[in-house]
Amino acid sequence: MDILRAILALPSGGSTVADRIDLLHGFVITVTMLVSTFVFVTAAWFTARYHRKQDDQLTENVSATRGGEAVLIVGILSMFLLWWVIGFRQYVEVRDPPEGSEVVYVDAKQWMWKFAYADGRVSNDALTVPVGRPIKLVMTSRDVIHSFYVPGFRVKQDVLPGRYTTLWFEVKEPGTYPIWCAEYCGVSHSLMRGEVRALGADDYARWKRQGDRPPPDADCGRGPGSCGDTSLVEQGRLVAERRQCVACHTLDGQKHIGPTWARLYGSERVLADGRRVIADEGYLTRSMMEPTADVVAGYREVMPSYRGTLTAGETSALVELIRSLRDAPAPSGITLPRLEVTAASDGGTSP
Amino acid sequence: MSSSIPIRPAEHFENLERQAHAARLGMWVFLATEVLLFGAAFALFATYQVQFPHAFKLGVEHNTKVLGSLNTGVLLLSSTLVATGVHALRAGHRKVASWLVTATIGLGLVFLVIKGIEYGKHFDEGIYPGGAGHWFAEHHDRGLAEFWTLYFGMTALHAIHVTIGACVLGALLSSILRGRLGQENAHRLEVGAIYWHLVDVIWIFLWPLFYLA
Amino acid sequence: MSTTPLAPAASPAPEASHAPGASPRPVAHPSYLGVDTTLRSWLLTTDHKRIGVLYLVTLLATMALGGFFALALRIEHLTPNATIVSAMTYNRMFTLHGVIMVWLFLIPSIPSSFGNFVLPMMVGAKDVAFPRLNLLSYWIFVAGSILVLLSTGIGGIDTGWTFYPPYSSISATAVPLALLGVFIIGFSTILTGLNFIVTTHTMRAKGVGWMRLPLFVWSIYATSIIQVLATPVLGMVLLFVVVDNGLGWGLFDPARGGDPVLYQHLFWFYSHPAVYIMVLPGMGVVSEVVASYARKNPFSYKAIAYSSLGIAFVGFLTWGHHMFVAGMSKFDAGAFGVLSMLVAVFSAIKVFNWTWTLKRGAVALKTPLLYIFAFLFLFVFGGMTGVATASMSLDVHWHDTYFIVAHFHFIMVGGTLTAFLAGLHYWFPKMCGRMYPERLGMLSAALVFAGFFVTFFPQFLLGNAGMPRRYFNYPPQFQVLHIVSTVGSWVLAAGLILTAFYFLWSLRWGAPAGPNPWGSRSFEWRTASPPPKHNFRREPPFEIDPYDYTQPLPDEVYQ
Amino acid sequence: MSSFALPKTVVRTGLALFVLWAASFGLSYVHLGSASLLVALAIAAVKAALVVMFFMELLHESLSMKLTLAAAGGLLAILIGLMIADAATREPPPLVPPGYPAPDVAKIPSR
Repeated sequence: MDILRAILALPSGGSTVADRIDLLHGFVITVTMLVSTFVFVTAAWFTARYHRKQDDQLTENVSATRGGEAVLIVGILSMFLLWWVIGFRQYVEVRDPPEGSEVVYVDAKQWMWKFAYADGRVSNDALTVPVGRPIKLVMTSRDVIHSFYVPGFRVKQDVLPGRYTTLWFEVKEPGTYPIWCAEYCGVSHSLMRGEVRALGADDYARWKRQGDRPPPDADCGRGPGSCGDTSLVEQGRLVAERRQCVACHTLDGQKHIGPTWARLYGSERVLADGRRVIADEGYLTRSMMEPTADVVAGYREVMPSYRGTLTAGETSALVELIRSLRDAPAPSGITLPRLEVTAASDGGTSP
Repeated sequence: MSSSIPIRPAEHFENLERQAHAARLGMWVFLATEVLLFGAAFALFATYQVQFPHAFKLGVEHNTKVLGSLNTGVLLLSSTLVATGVHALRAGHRKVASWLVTATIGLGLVFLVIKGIEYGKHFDEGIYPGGAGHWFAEHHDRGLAEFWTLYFGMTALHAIHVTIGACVLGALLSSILRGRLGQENAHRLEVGAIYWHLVDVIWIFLWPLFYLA
Repeated sequence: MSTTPLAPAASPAPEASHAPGASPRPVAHPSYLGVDTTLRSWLLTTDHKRIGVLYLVTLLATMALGGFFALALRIEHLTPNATIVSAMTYNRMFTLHGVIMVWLFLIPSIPSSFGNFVLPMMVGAKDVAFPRLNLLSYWIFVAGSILVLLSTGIGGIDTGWTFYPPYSSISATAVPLALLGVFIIGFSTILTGLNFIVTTHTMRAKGVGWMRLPLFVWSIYATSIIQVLATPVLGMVLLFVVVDNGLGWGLFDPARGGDPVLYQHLFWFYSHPAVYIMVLPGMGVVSEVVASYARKNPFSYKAIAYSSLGIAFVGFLTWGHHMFVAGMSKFDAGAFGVLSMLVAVFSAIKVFNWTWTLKRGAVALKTPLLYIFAFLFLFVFGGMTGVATASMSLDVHWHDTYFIVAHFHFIMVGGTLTAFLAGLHYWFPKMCGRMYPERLGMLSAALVFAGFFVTFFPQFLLGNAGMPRRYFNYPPQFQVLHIVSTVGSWVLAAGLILTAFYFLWSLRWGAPAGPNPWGSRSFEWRTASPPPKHNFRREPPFEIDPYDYTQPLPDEVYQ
Repeated sequence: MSSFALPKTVVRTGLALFVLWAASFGLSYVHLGSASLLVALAIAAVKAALVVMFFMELLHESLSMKLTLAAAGGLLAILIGLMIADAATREPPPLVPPGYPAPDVAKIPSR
């Protein structure tokens, strides 16, 4: 199985359905390679064997036999139908959530994933699930069509506005698995990413108690400077990427979904309702926790609340980052967003 | 009766008969595309009707049944007249044919006028395509906007077809009057009439969907 | 856009009779190129051959433009983040690449150029049934293309070539203009298809029965059926998106009860058969080229002819396999899955028939046949991966990833483009009366094949690894495969540029071809090259079958 | 020049069309429930068939034209059939606890 996956460049199979789907994958692709090579080699062989010897050479008529044609048709059709039978059974299995699945509600919007758990907790872009239990996602979209895709699980489902669609999976091994949006949804489509954090029983129980605290080494090894000596600003950058702040806010002064962070700190902000405020620490923190309270004029109320999502440390790191940008150079004209993103982890890396 | 110019097949055709066959087949193939063009809208209508039966019933009941039905009658009559006109031209009665075609065009205009009156009525009531207008402030059923959008879209497209059909018949009428179109090449009027009939057939289906059921 | 490149096509007026094989009599009738050489006579021509040439020149220009966008996209992916353009520009570029390649090049590619040029000759007619409609269709195509290109100037369009609402309903880019352009091009497609259907039915010369039509005619006929019946559905649904975006009618707006999935149904009802609009004519070219260079009758004429019709009809029943994860019901998904399996059988029949046609033939390996070998390998691979995606659970993983991108490029580029190039080499002597340089042809065919394979094979692996399509930023672990793919695209471009150069060279300096350089039996070769205005100078002898290689063709047919 | 005799087929077809027109109009006042749409469509189909057969004279045309119309009609039936089948066989919407946002999206802002 691992060899097959290595040859086909498939990510390791994190869900219970992955192994069977990959077996069908291997079967189908092997036949495909064999048939196309066979056709090519046969054509080359005929060309060499029956090479034209003189310019005005004539040939006899040769025609197919009816029996031969029938065998060909029946043979090919039964092969294809076999694939369909296996594929359809697996498809139904992937579409039908088992009874008693744990339900998580998914709300997609440009360009983030929002998860609401049965116990009332919410999180953005990180879906925490236990290993070994079927999870059913009930999904809808706020704006356009998105598609919830976890390559490591071999599952995908479009997320439609105005409707619920469902998807389910059961994770086999603890680890993090990237979530990608697979349906084109606008300018930052390729940044609409998240991850599934599959936890073992103990870790999951601890998460249930303590919430979405980043693991102690979460900031380490992701950029220049290691855990100990990473400055608060540097940490802020990492948090801004991990929490997908940069999907809407730029660091270099360009206008995007949300206001830029460059030269934001200390400036006077004109709000949608006409009030004016100074962007100090309090304002910045409030905007993270209650984004709709002080919407800046010219922007839409699209930012979700990060209350309960950002830890106190993360919040202060973000504020420190924004403060460090107060003297950033002026933006060079109006260009569209250029967001630098570092590695999202590969499918199914074990912790 | 005006004198006729001798009518010959086009350069690349062997004879007139073959050219007439080609023209009719061409028109039928074109009608097939028209069927699919409207068919796409019918498919949308059918699927939304299955999804929102209640809203669609409400929309139909609100529509003006009498005007729609009158319009159906107008089109049926026009179809009968133009079919008679084709027979007349084939039998060599240019004058009769020209009068019948004129009447057909007239009925087409009557249809457009009645349709215009209906549109005016809807706009007065505050019904606009896309669920805009004050009528939708009082009627909230999910699917109503879709009903009226499809109504305006499909009937407007049909009205455009009526207009095109009337123009085609107008051109043919002028050919008859100038003596370019007669018994020998009556297939040209036939082809134009077939188009007019198709416009009629489409309305035959629009009528029950938007006014009756 | 369309007028300037005409000069090279119009300039040579080669004398067919100088060819060594033909009888050395002076030319009594000028060729279709020589009858009238003013620009006006070209732009307002009703001669199907000239219209074919007009299309060919226009389509080569649009292909170059689409190819330019493709190269830019590949260069952008050299690094995981911004390389040469911004995300917004990238989104506009991949949309335009798709729109241009699909509607401005692939859909009309073979039918409108080669179909127009050779189909009337293949049925023994002087022209198509409605020559003026044919000219109108060309100008409608030009008008639609100009609209689409204008939309680039005023903000482009960033929805992807599939225009899915609700995104296309709210996108602030020039959606209405571009969609109207596509809508207008649709009319051109319909009129061309209509013309070919009626021509095939009513213009066949005496002795050319249905079962004696060259197989290219069958494939174009089947294509025309799809064009005529599928295109109006696209037109309707695009109109609704235009009013959605432009006037806010909101037919697919979920807030008003609209259902975006219905758009996808109607869109794919056209766009899946459209795949066969693109590839069926290519199959027709393969049938002609294989028979001509193997100098043998097709292994089973009827199987190839009827499978074209089979593809045309069953192709209409499979649109839902683009929507397995779109929120369609399981019942519909299963039905579309099994119906998709049927259509592949027809293609398989064709592939085996072409291969076995070579058996016991007298095969001469020329450039067109080389392209056909590329076609066979790439099309089979692309087609089989298509069947694989109809194996439904696999599609759940592959949908909207680079696997799909690779799959349809194997069909569209590996299939249609190689067949188009094969046809271009095969019919170039017929169109211009001159030969292309054979060795350069072979070299560029090898370059195109290698370049294509290196470009798109890595994309299968990218898709397996989960890389979604239409991604501007991508995770760095994919970079190696992306770089390989980009390098491949340069090789492919080099092959195509080389081809362009030697064709331009051959227009003036190519060796005179003679009426039938390949010794083909097909009807379009039974006249001078280039042909006279009315195709055949006398009633051509159609009593010898177009695939009968058991007897020599009498010399009189060329007079 | 003899006087023009009305073609009998056309007149009869026209009369039949008007009879069916009146019948359809009358039936719309009878409450047939969900069957009323089907009845109305069936009558419409008969009327359309009459127009196609006798006015458009498809009855006397060659096979190619009959096949053309049949192909168009057949494909349309398949399109409508499979689209309705999708809408009718989708899973019912899942039960969602109160408090969780309903799937009604905000009205898409016009530009």
